[in-house]
Amino acid sequence: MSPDMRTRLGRVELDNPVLAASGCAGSGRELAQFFDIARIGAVVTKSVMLEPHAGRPAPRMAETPSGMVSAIGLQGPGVEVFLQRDLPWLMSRGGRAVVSVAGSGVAEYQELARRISGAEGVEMVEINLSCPNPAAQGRHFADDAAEAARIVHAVRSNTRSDIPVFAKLAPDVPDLTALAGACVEAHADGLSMINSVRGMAIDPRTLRPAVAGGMGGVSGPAIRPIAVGCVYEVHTAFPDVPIIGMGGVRTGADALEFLAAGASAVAVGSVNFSDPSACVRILRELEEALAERGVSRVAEVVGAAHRNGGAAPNR
Amino acid sequence: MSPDMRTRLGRVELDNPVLAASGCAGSGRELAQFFDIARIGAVVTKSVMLEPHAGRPAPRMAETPSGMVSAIGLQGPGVEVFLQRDLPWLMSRGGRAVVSVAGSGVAEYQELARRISGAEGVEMVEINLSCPNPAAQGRHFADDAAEAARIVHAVRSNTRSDIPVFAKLAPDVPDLTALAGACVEAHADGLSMINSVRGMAIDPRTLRPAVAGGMGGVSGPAIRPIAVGCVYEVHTAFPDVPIIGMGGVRTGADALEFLAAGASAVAVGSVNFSDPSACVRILRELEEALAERGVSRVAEVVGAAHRNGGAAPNR
Amino acid sequence: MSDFGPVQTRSPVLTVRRVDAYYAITIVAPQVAERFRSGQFISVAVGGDQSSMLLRRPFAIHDVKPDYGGTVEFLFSVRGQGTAWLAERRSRDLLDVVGPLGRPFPLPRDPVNCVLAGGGSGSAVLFPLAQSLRRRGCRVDFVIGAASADRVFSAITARRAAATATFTTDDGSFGLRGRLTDALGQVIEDARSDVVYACGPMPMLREVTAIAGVYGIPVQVSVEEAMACGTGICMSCVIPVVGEDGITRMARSCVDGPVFRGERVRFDDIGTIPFDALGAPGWKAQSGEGGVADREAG
Amino acid sequence: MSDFGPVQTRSPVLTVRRVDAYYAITIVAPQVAERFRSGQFISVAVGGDQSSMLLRRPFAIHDVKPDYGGTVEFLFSVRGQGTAWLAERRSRDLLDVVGPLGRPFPLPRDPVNCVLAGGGSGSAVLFPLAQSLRRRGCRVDFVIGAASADRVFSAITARRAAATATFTTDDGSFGLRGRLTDALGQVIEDARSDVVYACGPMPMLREVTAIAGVYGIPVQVSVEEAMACGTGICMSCVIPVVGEDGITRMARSCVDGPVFRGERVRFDDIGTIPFDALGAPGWKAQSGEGGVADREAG
Ligand SMILES: Cc1cc2nc3c(=O)[nH]c(=O)nc-3n(C[C@H](O)[C@H](O)[C@H](O)COP(=O)(O)OP(=O)(O)OC[C@H]3O[C@@H](n4cnc5c(N)ncnc54)[C@H](O)[C@@H]3O)c2cc1C
Ligand SMILES: Cc1cc2nc3c(=O)[nH]c(=O)nc-3n(C[C@H](O)[C@H](O)[C@H](O)COP(=O)(O)OP(=O)(O)OC[C@H]3O[C@@H](n4cnc5c(N)ncnc54)[C@H](O)[C@@H]3O)c2cc1C
Ligand SMILES: Cc1cc2nc3c(=O)[nH]c(=O)nc-3n(C[C@H](O)[C@H](O)[C@H](O)COP(=O)(O)O)c2cc1C
Ligand SMILES: Cc1cc2nc3c(=O)[nH]c(=O)nc-3n(C[C@H](O)[C@H](O)[C@H](O)COP(=O)(O)O)c2cc1C
Ligand code: FES
Ligand code: FES
Repeated sequence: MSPDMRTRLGRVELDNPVLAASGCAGSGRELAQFFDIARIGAVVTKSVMLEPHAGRPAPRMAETPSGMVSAIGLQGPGVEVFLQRDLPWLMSRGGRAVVSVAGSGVAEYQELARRISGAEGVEMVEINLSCPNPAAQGRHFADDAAEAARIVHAVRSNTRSDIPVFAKLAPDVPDLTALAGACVEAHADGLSMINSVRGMAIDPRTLRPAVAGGMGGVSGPAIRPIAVGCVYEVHTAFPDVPIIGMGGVRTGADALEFLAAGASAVAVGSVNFSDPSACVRILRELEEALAERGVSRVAEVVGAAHRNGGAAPNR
Repeated sequence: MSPDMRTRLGRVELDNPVLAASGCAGSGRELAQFFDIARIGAVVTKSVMLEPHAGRPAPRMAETPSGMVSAIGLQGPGVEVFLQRDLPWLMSRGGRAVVSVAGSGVAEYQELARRISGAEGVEMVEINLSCPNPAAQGRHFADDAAEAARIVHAVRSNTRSDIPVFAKLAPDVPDLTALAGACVEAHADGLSMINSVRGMAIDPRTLRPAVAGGMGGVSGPAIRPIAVGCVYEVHTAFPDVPIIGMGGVRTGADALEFLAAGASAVAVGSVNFSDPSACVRILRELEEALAERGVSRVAEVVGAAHRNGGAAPNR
Repeated sequence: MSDFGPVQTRSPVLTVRRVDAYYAITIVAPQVAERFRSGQFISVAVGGDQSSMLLRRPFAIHDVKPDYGGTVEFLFSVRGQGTAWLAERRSRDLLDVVGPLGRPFPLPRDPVNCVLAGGGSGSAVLFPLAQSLRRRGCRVDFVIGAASADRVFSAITARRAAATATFTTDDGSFGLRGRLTDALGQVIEDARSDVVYACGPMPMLREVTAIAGVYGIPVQVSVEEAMACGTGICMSCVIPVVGEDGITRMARSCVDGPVFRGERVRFDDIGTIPFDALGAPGWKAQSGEGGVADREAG
Repeated sequence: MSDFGPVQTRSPVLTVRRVDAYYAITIVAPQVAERFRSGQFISVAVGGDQSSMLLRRPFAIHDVKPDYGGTVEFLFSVRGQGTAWLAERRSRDLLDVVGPLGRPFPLPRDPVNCVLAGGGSGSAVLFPLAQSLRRRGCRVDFVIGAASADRVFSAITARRAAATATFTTDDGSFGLRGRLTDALGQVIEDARSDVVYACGPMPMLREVTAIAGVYGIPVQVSVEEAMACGTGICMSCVIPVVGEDGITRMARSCVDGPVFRGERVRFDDIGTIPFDALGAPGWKAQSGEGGVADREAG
């Protein structure tokens, strides 16, 4: 019997726990060439800003071992086009949208929340806190738990109450658990983690940074153990807060790792670049893995690594 | 013509910039089965403690994409055996020793420095700051810049002045540049970076953490972009402080990346596990890469990525 | 999902051939072959199931044939680890392929004179184009440039497929010594070319575009930007391109291209965000209309 | 570097054979073959040059032969991605191999009666041991256990190499139904065994050690711990072992083992740091002598 894959993220229940991660699914249209977008739990949209945004200069990415470094700089059409074009398209295909928002200050996040909350077809809002804070020399909002909390509060209080608001955290912050706690206190309904990890590649031919601007974000399977560790630690501290886990999910077994660490859903990021049908494949592999171990509801394995006490025995 | 590979780390000059990283070279004897240990720049010893240490329970490691998670827990024989057995052996083979020290408080580091500073054959001391601080619920000394500075100061002032003292930093600290600054102000002669990155693997068969104790350190090529980024940022802030760069060095091209980012030497860690002759291979590849680009002295490429301004052009 | 869009297949390798400095791999991929239009490319996963190389490698489709239900050939030179791995494939190995990707070359309605300019492996994409053009009754002239003789691409096929074929090499080891762009003007004059199609490195495309400008004829360029996804979802492959409305956008080479009208590409601003690009820092002040943004690139 | 220590080689694959549930790969590796003593293992890099699998995979050496200057055979079942990759190798492929690694089985000086107990693929290591023992005039008896008939290891060779060969399978599909340890006591009695050699999973080794204890005969066990390096540098493969001085140390399976005297292994404490182990938390108080620590494991 195939297991019950439904998963609960705050007030919302998704058909299954496999999502496409923000910035790694385009507008949904591109991936829809490879599979039926309605089959996955949800599509997290590229982070939307108020205005059109041209992003960072190229080169924007470089391959690294089992991963990549990228710096896209939130290129996007702005919220108006998003609401007129991308969101209705997703709805028309039966896709469920988690709308990721990015801003340059509390006011922008607040305004975005208002605009998005009024639109039809928004299942959830995800707050991208890894945006440069112009008031703090470009450090990310996530670097300052108090600032992050202000943004979460602003978005939460300007979003319809039936739409869960998740805060998306980066791993390289002064104190991840404290940041998570601040977001939860500011009434985030859940947490998404992790965003990419700061890093840099240098082109061995030119000896110059391979990505314009130098630093970028490392993503892909390489960061998976870092991501799983973050989810595990935050779930330990806040066992009742739902988590969308991500960072290098490539297979059903990887998804299972995140669920066991405490995530209620997973998001597939960079692996969509290398395998455009990854989301449905991972969903199938996860279903099979659960069926094999006789699990009837995916919810049963959420947090399993915390319950089974200690490490696996040596083989 | 083969390039001049000598590199300067504070008061010490090494024949070449390829070192074996702490904890990844055994006592030197094991690697000496595969190559002449005198051919590499230096061997950084497994971190030495005052007393014998049994380390952490097994399982102690798990493979992850392009890397591994490990938690060894500083198993070792203690400083006495080290000074009687391991250090003399290294000297007898013409190896140059960077002695890594680990302690559970300022007093232990201080005592270690005294004992080691008096021994013959110590080229440099490296302070492993990623040790649990019993006074701070097991958080690492590196998590607290003030505490780290106290340790650096204690070691520096108890070490012979002709022996450079390097502080080894972890990437996942509240503020890496601030930590580096605190160490430099406490008179560290240089910095080693990075130690492994906190992370976890979960065994998809048992759904339990794959390493006893749950969290471990991620190492190997997977973390290289994170490490290169750290070196680049710290070199930007402290261009005159010599750095030993490490984190996933696997090839001569990788070594070159670290040098370009600002390291004066590199250390090879986990890759020694998969390729026991890696250090000499990497040295050869680096020499060839430098010769190919007509570089006559390795020192010329140190920090090159900062000088060439901006990113590589799009191909 | 769609009959026109790209597909992902596990395709058996039919042959791997060495051609001078290049390798030619032919795979059996009926769905790709059937959808293909000239100018499109495929992306190939490299290194096997447990590869540390996360990203696919893009290659122009050099030829499609009806054999075995449909085969696709691509050519490449070994550049790094991914192409080194590809060069070691043998027949019957499976390749994970996505394609056909990208906007194809627009074809002229009338039987006009076309000059096709290819630099290095960039020539690959021009051969199926030449076929399509000839099927429409167009005259085709080739100008092919390379570093040296062994990098000149399919000289014989080029001669066969075209009215004239001109070759240049940097070292003079084959054809004229010099760059492709040194010869292009003369060919345009002699052949009375009406349109230029070009593929190759960015600096070459810029020069080709300038030359076409001198002769007042349109030029279609196919760019080879580094691509993480090839499917339009990552936004890593952008270059500044002027839209029909005169507004510059950061366009994705993989889906908005790789074929662009040469005059539209802001070659001098590649690697920057031009100050007047849609959404550039400070851009906000300039805009006003709501509809404009609707047509942006991604 | 040394004539006795391990070497690292790029060895061509001679043959890949399928044997029931196992694969057998023979490589040409003269330097490994020449140094080999029974009980030792090799470690093999998996996944090719750009593999995401950082670590080597350890395998017992099952056979060495003088052909082609020296060949080495190892057997394995597909367990995960590394062994899956190995199973796809073909002859002439190159494998990056390090070996021989580990402490070999100590051999008796006199021609005594030896019982060799192997569980699953753990039997592999016992075949060259049987040869060495017989060369010294020892009597050899085999007890081989497995989950099912297709996992019973080289039954014919075992019969040929030994005075008796007893087989057990969990499902009774071959030999006796039950576990190897159910049969071992009887064999020891019948063969009047003087010593036990065993290799297999940890719980089996524990039981074999207990049985040998009942009969008052020594037992050598070969353990299969997860190993990151196999060369003694990483300290990931430790188990608690009692030294000659009565002190427990965390010993490295790869260089202090994989062969240990069964009675010395603290099977019940595997996965822990026993409170009385050298350097365990709180250990300091107990020690005093300076020389003690000198013989610790690493
Ligand atoms: C649309 C398109 C069509 C192409 N067609 C061909 C072709 O027909 N024949 C051919 O030989 N080459 C072609 N290329 C270039 C080819 O994709 C690269 O040579 C190849 O990706 C190099 O991979 P590597 O692993 O060997 O090199 P590495 O340098 O190790 O690759 C590292 C990364 O850089 C990227 N990269 C490296 N060089 C290039 C490049 N020149 N262009 C784009 N990305 C690059 C790789 O894709 C990879 O992500 C094309 C590129 C594009 C974008
Ligand atoms: C000294 C020694 C001798 C061995 N001899 C044999 C042999 O002759 N035949 C044989 O079939 N197997 C043998 N094994 C076990 C063999 O090494 C594993 O089956 C193999 O490493 C699995 O690799 P994988 O990538 O397929 O599995 P995965 O589970 O994907 O491997 C992941 C990681 O776990 C490790 N690992 C997984 N299973 C084991 C295991 N059972 N023991 C140790 N490490 C493991 C791998 O080495 C790798 O680091 C031996 C192990 C040791 C330590
Ligand atoms: C090219 C690229 C673009 C991204 N854009 C966004 C974004 O707009 N908003 C966001 O919250 N995260 C963004 N991310 C982060 C991913 O959503 C994800 O958190 C991260 O990449 C880790 O997952 P992965 O390893 O599976 O890619 C982006 C990542 C990549 C690689
Ligand atoms: C098994 C293992 C043991 C280590 N032991 C130590 C140690 O004792 N002291 C120390 O400073 N670093 C230790 N390290 C960290 C390495 O020296 C190095 O900083 C880190 O692994 C990153 O380099 P790599 O990616 O090349 O392995 C250890 C790493 C590993 C994997
Ligand atoms: S390569 Fe990803 S959008 Fe073009
Ligand atoms: S496997 Fe590294 S010490 Fe044994």
